[in-house]
Amino acid sequence: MTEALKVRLEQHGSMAVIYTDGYINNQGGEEIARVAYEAMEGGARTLLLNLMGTKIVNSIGISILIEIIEKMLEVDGKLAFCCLTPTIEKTFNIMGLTQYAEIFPDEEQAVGSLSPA
Amino acid sequence: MTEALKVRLEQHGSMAVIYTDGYINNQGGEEIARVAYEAMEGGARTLLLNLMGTKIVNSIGISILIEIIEKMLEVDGKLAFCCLTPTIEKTFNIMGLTQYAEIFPDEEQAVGSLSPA
Amino acid sequence: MVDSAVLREVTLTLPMLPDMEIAASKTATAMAEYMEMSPDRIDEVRMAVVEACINAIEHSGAPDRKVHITFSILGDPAPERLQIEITDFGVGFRPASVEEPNIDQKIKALRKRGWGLKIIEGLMDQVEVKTGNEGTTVIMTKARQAGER
Amino acid sequence: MVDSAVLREVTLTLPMLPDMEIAASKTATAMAEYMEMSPDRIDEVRMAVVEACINAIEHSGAPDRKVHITFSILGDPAPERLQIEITDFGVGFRPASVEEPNIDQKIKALRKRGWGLKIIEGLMDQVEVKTGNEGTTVIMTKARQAGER
Ligand SMILES: Nc1ncnc2c1ncn2[C@@H]1O[C@H](COP(=O)(O)OP(=O)(O)O)[C@@H](O)[C@H]1O
Ligand SMILES: Nc1ncnc2c1ncn2[C@@H]1O[C@H](COP(=O)(O)OP(=O)(O)O)[C@@H](O)[C@H]1O
Repeated sequence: MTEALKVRLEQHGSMAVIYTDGYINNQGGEEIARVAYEAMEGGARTLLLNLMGTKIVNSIGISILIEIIEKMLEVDGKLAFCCLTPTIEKTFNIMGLTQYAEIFPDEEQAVGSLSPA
Repeated sequence: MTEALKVRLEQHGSMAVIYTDGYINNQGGEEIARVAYEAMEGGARTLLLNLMGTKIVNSIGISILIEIIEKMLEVDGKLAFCCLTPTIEKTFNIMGLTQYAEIFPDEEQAVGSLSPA
Repeated sequence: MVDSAVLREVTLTLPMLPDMEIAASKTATAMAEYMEMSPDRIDEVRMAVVEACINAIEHSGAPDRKVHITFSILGDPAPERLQIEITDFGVGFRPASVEEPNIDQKIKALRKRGWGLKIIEGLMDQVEVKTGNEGTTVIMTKARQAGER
Repeated sequence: MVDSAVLREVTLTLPMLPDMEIAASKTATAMAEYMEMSPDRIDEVRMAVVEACINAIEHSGAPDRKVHITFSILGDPAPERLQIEITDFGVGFRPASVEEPNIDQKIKALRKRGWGLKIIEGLMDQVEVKTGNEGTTVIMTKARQAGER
């Protein structure tokens, strides 16, 4: 129970944005991974995770996000985040995750910086 | 502790609107009463309590509101409420308070109905 | 009401100090959200919990100065009802001697208080009060959805 | 850190079941809001509490299947720090044998987990782990405001 994480995907060619809504725990992470791998199979090589609707994550959920980052790097793609709460951003910094996934304050800046020139 | 209720008064002649922000408990009720009696001394005879910023009340706080209603009735004035959460409105109904104090969905409707014609 | 299994039980112990009822109301919210109760019903539970805690804090005179609360999610197999037991080890009271409050009388009376139990009963689906000289327990339940019991 | 009085103590007992860490995080929020901690700091406490509960649920194997939490507001005379003790009566572990996680290694490793304790330490002001074969207690504190301790 506890409302399951909702995930929405928007794909534009090689760029995909995943919007989350809810708690990124074990199941939440798995759900994001499922959608992310779908996007990759559809050709996405740049994945933006917009966590605007997520106020809480746990380390199990984050581990699954690291898995997605690994898979993206394997295909020379990349994953980035935007719209993080200060605590989630701080947590990603504590983990050093920011070396492998850029963080943007909002979607506009993320898309501007990530789009192929 | 717990952030104290904030109360703001807007008085226009015999009509006064009191805005609350926070928990209406014992101290919160006392604070509303203080401001309400100030308004009455300043000539207010119609008092609108806009509870938009209040998500929780307790029965001690409500008892103090009943005291204000009594004082208003004594001077042939009246007290009304607007912008209640469904639970606060239900509670006022359970108590029968609505016989002595009208409830309006929003401030516009309250002012429209309460203003001297 | 059918008998049903206790799916989850959480206990909370609060000191009898001002505003501690808010901690109880937040824990109640967490339990109710877990079982996906609707927001309006959760809000009603919150208010009832606040009232029951305030009664224990104000009236019980319990020597341990603590309110003991058990939140139980009942249902079989899925969550159906939230049951909340609020216990104090205080002096107890005689529910039969508690006068039913009446607004027409209260509006003129010196003592305007006396609404807590009536509000709890109005907001919850079921309320039971067990009280004696070893203390008081208020057991209240609310179904996950209107119409269920 | 100066010694200071326990102003308020609240205890919470949770079953070791999925998502119950959220109940702990809500109770933590209530305590932190009571002492008027800033919203960002409250959020950090919430996340640390979630991690410590998950560890107890996942790793302790405690036979009572419960997580026991004590929230204490410390300060003298005004609230200064929130202390949270998360206890399980499980198997314990050897903190010295827990490898410090490293992102460069984790990004390629099969096991990507192992971040909980590091996150707790990064988000709280002080963290102490007491563990042995009678179980584990994580004691963590966070000051009401940055710069206080
Ligand atoms: N936990 C309790 N312990 C002792 N007495 C109680 C308790 N709860 C309620 N009472 C008694 O019942 C009366 C009615 O309670 P209530 O309806 O909540 O109104 P109020 O608290 O405003 O008096 C109280 O005044 C008190 O005498
Ligand atoms: N309460 C606990 N009881 C037993 N072992 C624990 C407990 N907390 C942590 N541990 C041990 O410490 C390790 C590291 O924990 P942590 O940093 O939270 O990462 P993770 O939980 O992802 O493994 C765990 O894998 C476990 O072996």
